[in-house]
Amino acid sequence: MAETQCSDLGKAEEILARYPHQEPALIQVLQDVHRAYNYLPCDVLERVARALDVPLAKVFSVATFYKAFSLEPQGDTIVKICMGTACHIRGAGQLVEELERKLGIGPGGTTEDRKFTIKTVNCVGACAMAPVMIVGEKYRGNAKPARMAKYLAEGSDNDEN
Amino acid sequence: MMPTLHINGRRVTVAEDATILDAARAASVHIPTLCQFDGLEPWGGCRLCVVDMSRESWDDDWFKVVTACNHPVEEGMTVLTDSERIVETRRVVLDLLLARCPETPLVQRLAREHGIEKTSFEPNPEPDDCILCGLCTRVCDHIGVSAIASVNRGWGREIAPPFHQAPPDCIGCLACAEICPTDCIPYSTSSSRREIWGREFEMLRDPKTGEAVITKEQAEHFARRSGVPLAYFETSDTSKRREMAKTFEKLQVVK
Amino acid sequence: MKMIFKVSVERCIACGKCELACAFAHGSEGRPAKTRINIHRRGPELGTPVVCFQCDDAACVAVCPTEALTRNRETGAIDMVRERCILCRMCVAACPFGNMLWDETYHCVQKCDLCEGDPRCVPFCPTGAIAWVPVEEAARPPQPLDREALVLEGGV
Amino acid sequence: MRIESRDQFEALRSQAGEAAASCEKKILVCCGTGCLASGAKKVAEAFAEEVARRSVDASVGFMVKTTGCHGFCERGPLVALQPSGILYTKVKPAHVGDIVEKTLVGGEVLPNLLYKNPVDGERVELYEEIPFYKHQVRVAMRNIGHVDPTDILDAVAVGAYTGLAKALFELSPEKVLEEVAISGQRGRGGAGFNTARKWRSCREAPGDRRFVLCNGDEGDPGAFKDRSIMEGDPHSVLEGMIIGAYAVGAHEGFIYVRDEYPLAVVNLTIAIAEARKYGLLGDNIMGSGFDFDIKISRGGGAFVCGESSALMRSLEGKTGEPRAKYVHSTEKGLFDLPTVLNNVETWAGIGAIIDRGGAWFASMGTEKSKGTKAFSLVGKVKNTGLIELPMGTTLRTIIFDIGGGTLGDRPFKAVQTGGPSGGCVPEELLDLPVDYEKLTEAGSMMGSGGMIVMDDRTCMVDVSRYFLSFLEEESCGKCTPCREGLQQMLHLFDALVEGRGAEGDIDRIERLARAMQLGSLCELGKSAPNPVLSTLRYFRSEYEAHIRDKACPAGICRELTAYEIVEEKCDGCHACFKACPVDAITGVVKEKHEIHHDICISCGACFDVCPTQAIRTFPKIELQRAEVE
Repeated sequence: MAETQCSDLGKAEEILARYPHQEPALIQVLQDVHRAYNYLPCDVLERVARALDVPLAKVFSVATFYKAFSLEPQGDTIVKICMGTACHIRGAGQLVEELERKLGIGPGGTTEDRKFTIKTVNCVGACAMAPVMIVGEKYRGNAKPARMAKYLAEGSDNDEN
Repeated sequence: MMPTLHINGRRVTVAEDATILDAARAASVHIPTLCQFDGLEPWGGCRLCVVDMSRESWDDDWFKVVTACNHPVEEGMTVLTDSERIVETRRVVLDLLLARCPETPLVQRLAREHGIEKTSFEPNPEPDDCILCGLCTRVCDHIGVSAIASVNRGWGREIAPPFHQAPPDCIGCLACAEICPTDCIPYSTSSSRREIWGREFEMLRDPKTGEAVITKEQAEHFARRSGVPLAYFETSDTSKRREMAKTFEKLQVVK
Repeated sequence: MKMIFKVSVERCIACGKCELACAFAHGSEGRPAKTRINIHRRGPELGTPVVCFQCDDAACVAVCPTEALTRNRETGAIDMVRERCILCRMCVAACPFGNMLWDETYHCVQKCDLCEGDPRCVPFCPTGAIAWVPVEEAARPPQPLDREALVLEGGV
Repeated sequence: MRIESRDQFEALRSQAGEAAASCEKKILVCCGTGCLASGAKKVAEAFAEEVARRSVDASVGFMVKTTGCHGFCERGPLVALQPSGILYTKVKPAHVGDIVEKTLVGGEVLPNLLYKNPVDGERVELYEEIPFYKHQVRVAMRNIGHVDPTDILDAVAVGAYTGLAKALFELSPEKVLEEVAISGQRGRGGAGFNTARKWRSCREAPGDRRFVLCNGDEGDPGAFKDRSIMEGDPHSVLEGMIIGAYAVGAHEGFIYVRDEYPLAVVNLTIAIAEARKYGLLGDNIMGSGFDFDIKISRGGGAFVCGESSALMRSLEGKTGEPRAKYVHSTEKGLFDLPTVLNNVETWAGIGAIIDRGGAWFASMGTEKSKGTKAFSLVGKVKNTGLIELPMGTTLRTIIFDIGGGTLGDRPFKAVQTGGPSGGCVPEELLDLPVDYEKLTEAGSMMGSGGMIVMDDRTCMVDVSRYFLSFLEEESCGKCTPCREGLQQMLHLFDALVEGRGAEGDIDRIERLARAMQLGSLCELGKSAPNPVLSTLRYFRSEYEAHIRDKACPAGICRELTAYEIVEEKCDGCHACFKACPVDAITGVVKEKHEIHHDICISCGACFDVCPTQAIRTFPKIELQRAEVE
């Protein structure tokens, strides 16, 4: 059995109450769970599997197949670097490297203090402002490695570029 | 109506719901397969059974590459299993599999049969015996258990129980290990206990002889599924034969 | 014409010829362990031959998850399609009479297939304890033994 | 208010039209993802405050609307004024007071906020005169930028659901099919399958229950037209789907939206709720007796889910693995029932086709590719953004007339279309009229309309490697050629970009590419080699240079490239010094700077910032040779 965890299942119950208890709802439920818990805790997945009557192995399979899901707790702020083609040819790779230097973690990693998680994501469709990074909810267009410290410090707060 | 088609020039008539693979077998034309199993739905994952196919209504020289395992037959169809591009595609697929599983006897043998002794690609630094044919997960789904499934995607894909821990839904039936064409799912079994996927099972033992062929979980699952009384599973086949023999003898006495 | 096994228990002398015949009919090694007909030995020269009934409503067929067990319309036997068998051994456990056999050496399930409608064990039985007869004859009392015919047929 | 008849709908429409006309002056603030990122929200709030403040004296009637993407994302935040048609670019909250005071009240144009044509430096006042917009013909994107996507009445006022009313009350389902057939519209998701033929096949499939799906899983990197349509005019998508459902006889629909498009999900959710409220969706639509409802399903983040069978599996709550089936999804699709799946742009065009007639749509475009097509023009081009043009427009028009040419007027090298399934079209084919067939002939693909412009500072081997690594991460791993093939292809390309390429590698790449094309299960694997094969076709010498000379002609591949400062050109501005992430550059202001090769990681940051083009690349191997000597 999965190692014992004691997540607050209340949030999961609320989410489950919003959906029909059938397999097609699985991905939608997992997305809401991910948003509520900031990752997919094992015990919540077990609860979801039971509620939707989907084998646990299938739930785990879905949870590991889609990029939107993480089975590890995420940092408070998620820094996403767009890896779209336009961003690639306009230097997204340099943004990733600068982040690695600044935070000491690579894509997919979370800082020890759980403040930041770096994720590389597929094209976010903001190609006109390539390269793009998203700090929390804040989109940073024409992002420059030299401004990385500022981006990280301001998080989602500042609306100006 | 039973469709008639040509495979490598051989004429063959098969049942309407047959696949190209069925037809090829009927025509004694060998098509290699890895992920195909008669008792399961075709999956089309290994791509070893690719063939060239042309429909009656198409231009003579127009062929499409399809997988034989799941493509339905059609009246007037022409199938080639040995065209140059098919042979080459199959060779590359085997070459790729050999790179993934350089030490796996089955893959080595198939590759050798297609003239490949050594992979031309970069061999897997961590040789693996799993060819990701999906037979184990499909058989597990088929019997209604789904204790294991594919995990991750792409190159990182693997077959595993949930959270890589002893699978709670597993019934220890060993079907996954038995069906595995490269025997890469380890297990151990005796009349007292069985172990697979890191989970231990107690066997359903005959109270008299101590013999056992299935686990308790397996008996319960199949009794539920098939409607066969659970009591049927509780005695071993030798005990049951003995009981039957005794019944026969009694019949004799009555007479 | 529907044929069935007719077993006359009182005639069985537990000689084991049927088992050997079966083993030879299903593989050249003739391992007695590989036989699909079994004699339950209850004393010197006393036995009861036990073989698959090819049940109408068979438990083995009911539990098989891959439809690997199917009725052969010609012989009436429940045939095992090896290509479909996933070796889950449920049929072995389910058969109420113990006639589905797990073959550890060959790692497969064995069962009586009625030798394509002509069971090879029958002609080898020296006492006529097992016979292969039309279903309507089965109810009649056993015929006296025709020893010569037996010797000729079985080639003993 | 629920619409229960066509008359009621017409009444609603004229009422909405009057309401829209009653307000003389409108301020349209673009709130697409691009402009929001540049701070459009604060601009919109500032306008709202300003207008509220002024409406106290009630002498002027202004209305502030937040709209979907105008397409000209690079110049955002964009503010369009109606009815004057003035477009202000890069508007900051600080400009708001001036815009209201001087332009709206005083009628004075603020030149600083106008678009400056990068070609001639002229300021352009009006929206439709900006070259970026001048060439466009918008069908699928007809209302984007003009309507508030969260206000259904705003959409109805400009004609939303008119096509639906016509279909439901004037046309039989068969007639709708015929009209779509006349339009000749083909799927805008990339493969270009005839829409009407797809619908007919579904309509004729046996069974009572069928589905209509919208593919909003726009995964091609560099494409964002579907995002803009869903965000900016969700009602056009809903209208198209309802008409499609009516034509094929479906009562249930799903819109599958990428998880990366949160705003699209929000706006679609609002649109669906509003449409239901007005009786334009749900049971007995407009009182016609036709029932149809739509649910939104958010994808989990997997490119392969853009593939139809994988998308359907994902909708079923499963992993997005394509199914190997030789039965069309129009017969056995979602839950094995007849299903029509079309792309967002395809659906968005349907309402207009029914409203204005198939012949109108067919009058645009080329012989085999009718109508207009949306593209996202991005990469190393001056004007980046979203455009919609008649099929058959040449690449030259798109890149140079609309896009204004390459950034910094560097030499144009190629344009990548069709995303990871497409290819690179070189300079010699710039006069190629863009349609499905022509792009395929050129070794590329229409795909979902991404056009990524590349200049001489783009290495084609690197670009191919980029797509391979993208696909390698996105392959579902079900079939051998795609899973193992991409992995091995990536190994080969890693060797090329790192200077470990060997003679015969190109043959190896081509052999593997061919097997993947023929042997893979789904379109992702089958088309995965396209970027490789198209660059090999047009830029083979670049591959050869990587292998034989261990050099990257574009000066991009790091292991092969070194940087140095050309003394005569350096004016000592110190920009490179600041940009260098590893302190490999030394020098004081107004003096010549120097790059230290032992520290330099060849990232090119200095190259990009140097205002005098004083930084030059050369093959790293020359450094090693010099050392040996």
